[in-house]
Amino acid sequence: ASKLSGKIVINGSSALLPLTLQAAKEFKKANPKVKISASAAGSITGPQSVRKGIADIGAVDWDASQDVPGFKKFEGQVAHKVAVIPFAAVVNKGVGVDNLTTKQLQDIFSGKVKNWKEVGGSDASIVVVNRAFGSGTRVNFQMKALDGADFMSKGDNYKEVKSSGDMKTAVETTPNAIGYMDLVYVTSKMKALKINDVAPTEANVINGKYKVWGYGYYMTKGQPTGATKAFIEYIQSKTFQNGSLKKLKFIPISAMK
Amino acid sequence: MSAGIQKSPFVSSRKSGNRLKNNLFTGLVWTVGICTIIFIVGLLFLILEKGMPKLSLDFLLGLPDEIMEGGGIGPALFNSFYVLIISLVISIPLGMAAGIYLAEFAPDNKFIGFLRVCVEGLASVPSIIFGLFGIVLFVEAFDIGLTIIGGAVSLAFLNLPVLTRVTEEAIRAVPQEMKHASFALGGTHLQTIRRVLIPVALNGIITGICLVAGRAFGESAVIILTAGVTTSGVMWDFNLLSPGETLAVHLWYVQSEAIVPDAVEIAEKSAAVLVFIVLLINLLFRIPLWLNARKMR
Amino acid sequence: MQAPAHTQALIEIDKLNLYYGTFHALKNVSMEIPEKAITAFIGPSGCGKSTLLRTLNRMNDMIAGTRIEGKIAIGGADIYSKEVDVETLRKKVGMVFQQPNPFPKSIYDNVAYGPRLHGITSRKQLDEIVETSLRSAALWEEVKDYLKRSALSLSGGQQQRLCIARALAVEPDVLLMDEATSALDPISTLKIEELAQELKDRYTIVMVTHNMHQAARVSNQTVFFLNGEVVEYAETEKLFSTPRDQRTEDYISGRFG
Amino acid sequence: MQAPAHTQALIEIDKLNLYYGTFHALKNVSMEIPEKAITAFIGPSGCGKSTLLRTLNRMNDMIAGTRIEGKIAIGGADIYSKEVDVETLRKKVGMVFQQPNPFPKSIYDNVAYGPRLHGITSRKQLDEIVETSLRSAALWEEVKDYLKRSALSLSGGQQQRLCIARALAVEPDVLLMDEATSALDPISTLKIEELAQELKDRYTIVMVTHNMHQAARVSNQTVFFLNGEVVEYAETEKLFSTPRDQRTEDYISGRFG
Amino acid sequence: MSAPASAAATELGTSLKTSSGKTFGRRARLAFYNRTFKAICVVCAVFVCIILFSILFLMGRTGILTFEYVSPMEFFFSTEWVPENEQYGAFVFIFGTFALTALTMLIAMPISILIAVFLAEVTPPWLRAMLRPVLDLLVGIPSVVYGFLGMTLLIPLLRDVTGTTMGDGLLAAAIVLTIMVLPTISRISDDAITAVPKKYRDASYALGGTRFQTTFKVVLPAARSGIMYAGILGMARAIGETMAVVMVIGNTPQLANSLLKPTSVLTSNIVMQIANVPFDSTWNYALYLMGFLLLVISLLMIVLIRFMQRKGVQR
Ligand SMILES: Nc1ncnc2c1ncn2[C@@H]1O[C@H](COP(=O)(O)OP(=O)(O)OP(=O)(O)O)[C@@H](O)[C@H]1O
Ligand SMILES: Nc1ncnc2c1ncn2[C@@H]1O[C@H](COP(=O)(O)OP(=O)(O)OP(=O)(O)O)[C@@H](O)[C@H]1O
Ligand SMILES: [Mg+2]
Ligand SMILES: [Mg+2]
Ligand SMILES: O=P([O-])([O-])[O-]
Repeated sequence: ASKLSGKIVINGSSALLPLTLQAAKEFKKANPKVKISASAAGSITGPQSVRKGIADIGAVDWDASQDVPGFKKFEGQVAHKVAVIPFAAVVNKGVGVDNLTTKQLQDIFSGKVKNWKEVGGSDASIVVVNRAFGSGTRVNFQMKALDGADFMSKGDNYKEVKSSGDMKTAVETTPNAIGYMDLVYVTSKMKALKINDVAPTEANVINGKYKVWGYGYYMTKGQPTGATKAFIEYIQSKTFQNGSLKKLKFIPISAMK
Repeated sequence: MSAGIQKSPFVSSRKSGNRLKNNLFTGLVWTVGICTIIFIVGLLFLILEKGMPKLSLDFLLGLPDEIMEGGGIGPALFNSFYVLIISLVISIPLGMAAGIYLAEFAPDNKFIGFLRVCVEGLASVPSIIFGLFGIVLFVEAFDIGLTIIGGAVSLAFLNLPVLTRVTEEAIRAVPQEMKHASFALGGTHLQTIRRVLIPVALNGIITGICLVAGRAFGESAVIILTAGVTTSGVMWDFNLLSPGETLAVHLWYVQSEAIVPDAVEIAEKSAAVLVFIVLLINLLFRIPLWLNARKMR
Repeated sequence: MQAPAHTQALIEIDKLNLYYGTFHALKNVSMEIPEKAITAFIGPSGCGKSTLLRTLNRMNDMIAGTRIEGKIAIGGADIYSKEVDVETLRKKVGMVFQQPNPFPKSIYDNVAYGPRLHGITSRKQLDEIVETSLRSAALWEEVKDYLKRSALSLSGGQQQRLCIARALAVEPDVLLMDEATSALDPISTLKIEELAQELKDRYTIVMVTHNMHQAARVSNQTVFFLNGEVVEYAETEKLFSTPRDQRTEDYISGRFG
Repeated sequence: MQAPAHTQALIEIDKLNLYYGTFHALKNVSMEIPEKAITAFIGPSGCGKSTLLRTLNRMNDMIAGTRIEGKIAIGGADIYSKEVDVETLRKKVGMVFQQPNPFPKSIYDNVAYGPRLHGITSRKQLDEIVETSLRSAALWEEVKDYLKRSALSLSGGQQQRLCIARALAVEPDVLLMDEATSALDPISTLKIEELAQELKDRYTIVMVTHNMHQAARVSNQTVFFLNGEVVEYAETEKLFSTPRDQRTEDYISGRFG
Repeated sequence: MSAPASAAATELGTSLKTSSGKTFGRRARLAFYNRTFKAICVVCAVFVCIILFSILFLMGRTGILTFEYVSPMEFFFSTEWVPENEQYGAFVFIFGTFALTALTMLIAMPISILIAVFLAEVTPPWLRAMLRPVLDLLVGIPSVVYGFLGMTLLIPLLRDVTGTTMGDGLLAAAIVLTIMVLPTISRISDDAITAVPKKYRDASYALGGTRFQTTFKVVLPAARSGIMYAGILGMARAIGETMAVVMVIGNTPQLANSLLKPTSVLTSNIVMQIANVPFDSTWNYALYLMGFLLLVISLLMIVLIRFMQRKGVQR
């Protein structure tokens, strides 16, 4: 075993939490003297906790050292890519639509189109399920699937959910619902839509046809040192990236050119 | 035989009115009661039915897994008990002492009345705010990170108001004569409280503790913020500074973010275990009451 | 044992046995209680006086584990038969308890409680009943200006008279009094005894008392109990002057025990 | 007014005034209560008998808004002085209440309660105290086989005797009884009266009673109260045979009120 | 006037004084314990207050900053909650909180009281002994489980019954909350009803009252203060519950003019957003202010209930 010791506190995105937990487990096996505690609330909590000094690593679904819609950049923080996360627009099984264009998605999520028949489906009101503001999934989906267009914020057939799990349950159980989530959460009880005729698959992400994906980042205050550095190196290592990370259905960063 | 009262004078002449209402009322109460029983049994069945049969010791004591099926809940389950016990050890004496103060020592003035309302108000503060308070206290001020002790203390704070008020009410409900009898025998206030007021009020206090313990066991928001969503990854870790994911948090995590293929099953099993344990806790706290009742035969 | 030759019997008790679980509290009790007269039950503590009293309006129905054998007839009707309406029975057979037990309501509402139970709602009628009953209970003069005050603010003696008024307000035929004066001072006691004397012209009264002077002063017929058995029952004068049983004599002369 | 020439005074009350808030409940009360004798307080309801009794063991400390002027000395010690230990006072000055108030514990635990308070833990010693006290209170024979049963399962009369036993168990010097026999049957009453007679060789007894016969039978000295004032106090025989005050005469001959 | 005291009397007199007697050690110890205990109780009560006021302070301190950027008028009365566009109207949530609490209590109180009556007055003792712990059990079911069941069972049911497209909204939230507060209210009311002296029931039955009449005219009024207190605790729980509400209320900042329309309340809005906004933003301050407001609202409701109760007693 290694002589490395210390304490690592990780906070931030809940979508990256499974990855963090798995990596922590493996890392601790090799470095038993290192204590790792992880929690998750929302992506923005990650860099904020790092800035406050209450976390060593802030997990976040976008590059928080740059400005993104709704969030300013965090000065003095370094972003480390740890995974590639594909996102998919999903609908309830009963919806007869398989494919939507970017324009149609924008219209649906901004509330302009209210009925499935307007986009080629049967005559039924569209139920839009959205993630709450601040979700990394939402930021990515907005930037990459909607080209930055705004979401609606009110409506009789509009609701927001708190987590990927809630999104999954809502889309599965609500007829005529549409939502979006990390590709890994898509189950057989819902339908992932093609966007502009491209299916959301790992292959399409890697070959560049499917655009709706983003990197997951670890933010640190300046360059990391000690145990934190070792942990980030471990998570970026080939062993982890091609092993557990793949098994968790994320895409290794090395796969992207 | 009496001439004043005719034959069978007690068969009501107003057959309809009162009797009917009474029967309707009795019927209604029974209906609501039975519906409640059916509802609770149904709910328990719903929760236990899916999870209970699949339970195994491996699951109860095993370590969780992020990738493979068959992960366990061992450390989380252990933490649940650990956190619950610590939080109760903190909140029961504190809450009871504060309740006793309000019931026995506090002067009867406006300020104390105001305080009482405040304590009730505090019971309505959402748990997430106690979580934020915990962060300010333990993560920021004491800088100990996400720990079992931080979670347990925050949880204790969450439960304090309810315990305080329940204790106060229970002690107030003890008849004055009991208190006077003890004082007249030369008992000090402390002796009277310890030997008469608390034993007589025990029923109410235990109700309060059961309500509070159940809530603490099922609480997630506070723990997520103050004790984290990880465990130290080993069984039987008594270190108070270890991260302290509890079973309820694990359930939340599995339900909302986990990627493991058997997430649904783990959630079902965890829920079953939680409910089952809360039942056990309830029974455990009632043992003193039963013993008490038995002694009185 | 033989019934005292007196007026007509209103209540006939025939071979009554009562068990609290396995405890045999009343043993083969038979007696006749005459109409429009005062019958006193005397006997040492725990001999079953209250128990017998409670069988007369079936208040013991509410004590779990009570079992009854034998027959009690009031006005010829078996009060334990199926067709008897317990509420009507209790309306006809009023009861006053040892401890004054007014409701935590106003004086008026206490007295009006019974009539309201039995369907009287007219304000005028209620006013009348309240006044008559309070007058009958010799309380009217003291409280007529405070009818809205809480009954709990009355003194013990007043409270007990209020309870009598409350019982009278439903116009019972029989009035049961269980040591109704034992918690009262001599003046209140005297008032209540006088009251009983007045009431017996209109009601049949059965009273339990510890006070032998009271029994001697007030009652027409006295029953002496011991360990759940009727030792002797006779006209009061006879019982106190020439008791037939040695135990009775011992008891009334205070040489008992 | 003049003190009866009697034995030595144990309790001296000097110009005592007591106020419940603004209500003047005891007015300038002075008297001496002799040692090892029975003093009876009589008077109509609400005249302040219980109030005065409670001042003797400072139970009125617990009633908010009570204010006291004047002096009470027991054995020469001013019981309202700073240096008096209230608990010791109450141990030495036992009290029995009008309403039986046993604890909801077993019979044994009720009697053992006081001794335990005062530090007796030896089982043997407690057993002994419990038996002696219950015998003294004429209850032993009835309950000796049920010592573990709840005190609440006893009849009212038995409960009161239990309370007397409980008071005796701490071996007080003075015993205050507030209408302690008003809930008892004549036999128990007689027993308690006999008991009081016996106890007065060792204890100083002060009893409030509604029953003038009782006062006449039992007490050595009688105090008659009216509206918070002492109207007359004298040796019992003298007070009942040749009352000096007209109001006393009215009261004891029942011509009062 | 005083006769010379006997030796025994003098001994009694001196033994009363703290500074004498052979039991002095024990008495002093007891007195010390007594004082210490009282001090401990005071300290604990003060401690509870400190927590209370620190939480108030924590929320108030951050919350008050909102008013540097937003006028109180806008915050309290505007229905526009679009923080991305600097619009911070919290009226929707305030209204929602009142509406949800009222609706919950409207459903929960009668049912809970009936259950309490069932437990305290009607059931045979063996069933009572079984039911009480089982009822307590409902408290221990984690809110996420309630939320999940609400999402997967209740909302589809509501959709089928009412024919709406979504089913999320006040009604769903109120039903879930009702189930969650049911045990609190009914168990504490149960204790209160059980504590009503038997003599009141005896008096009513002896006058020929039926059980219905006795329960409604005597027992419940006599237990009123305990039932009210149970209601307050239940209400407090309902106001403060978050995790389950968030899963069934829809979380859309629009005024709930229908029971079945997605809406949002103070608590749900706080949990949805507080982890997702920058620390030093007006948005964050506004959320803290909403937390503060929540406490103020529940205090107001409690005071109101107590006031109504007191008025009730005077009559
Ligand atoms: N609910 C009960 N369960 C069991 N035993 C009871 C119950 N009520 C009374 N008893 C017993 O039945 C006997 C008769 O009781 P009851 O109350 O009729 O006596 P009493 O003559 O009225 O006495 P007192 O003068 O003390 O009121 C007593 O021995 C008592 O212990
Ligand atoms: N706690 C109290 N607060 C205010 N007034 C009181 C209080 N206790 C008693 N009083 C009043 O003081 C007076 C004396 O009361 P006390 O109880 O001493 O009378 P008593 O002579 O014992 O009467 P009884 O024979 O009815 O017991 C009464 O007028 C009563 O109303
Ligand atoms: Mg009796
Ligand atoms: Mg008195
Ligand atoms: O990863 P999220 O921020 O979308 O939970």
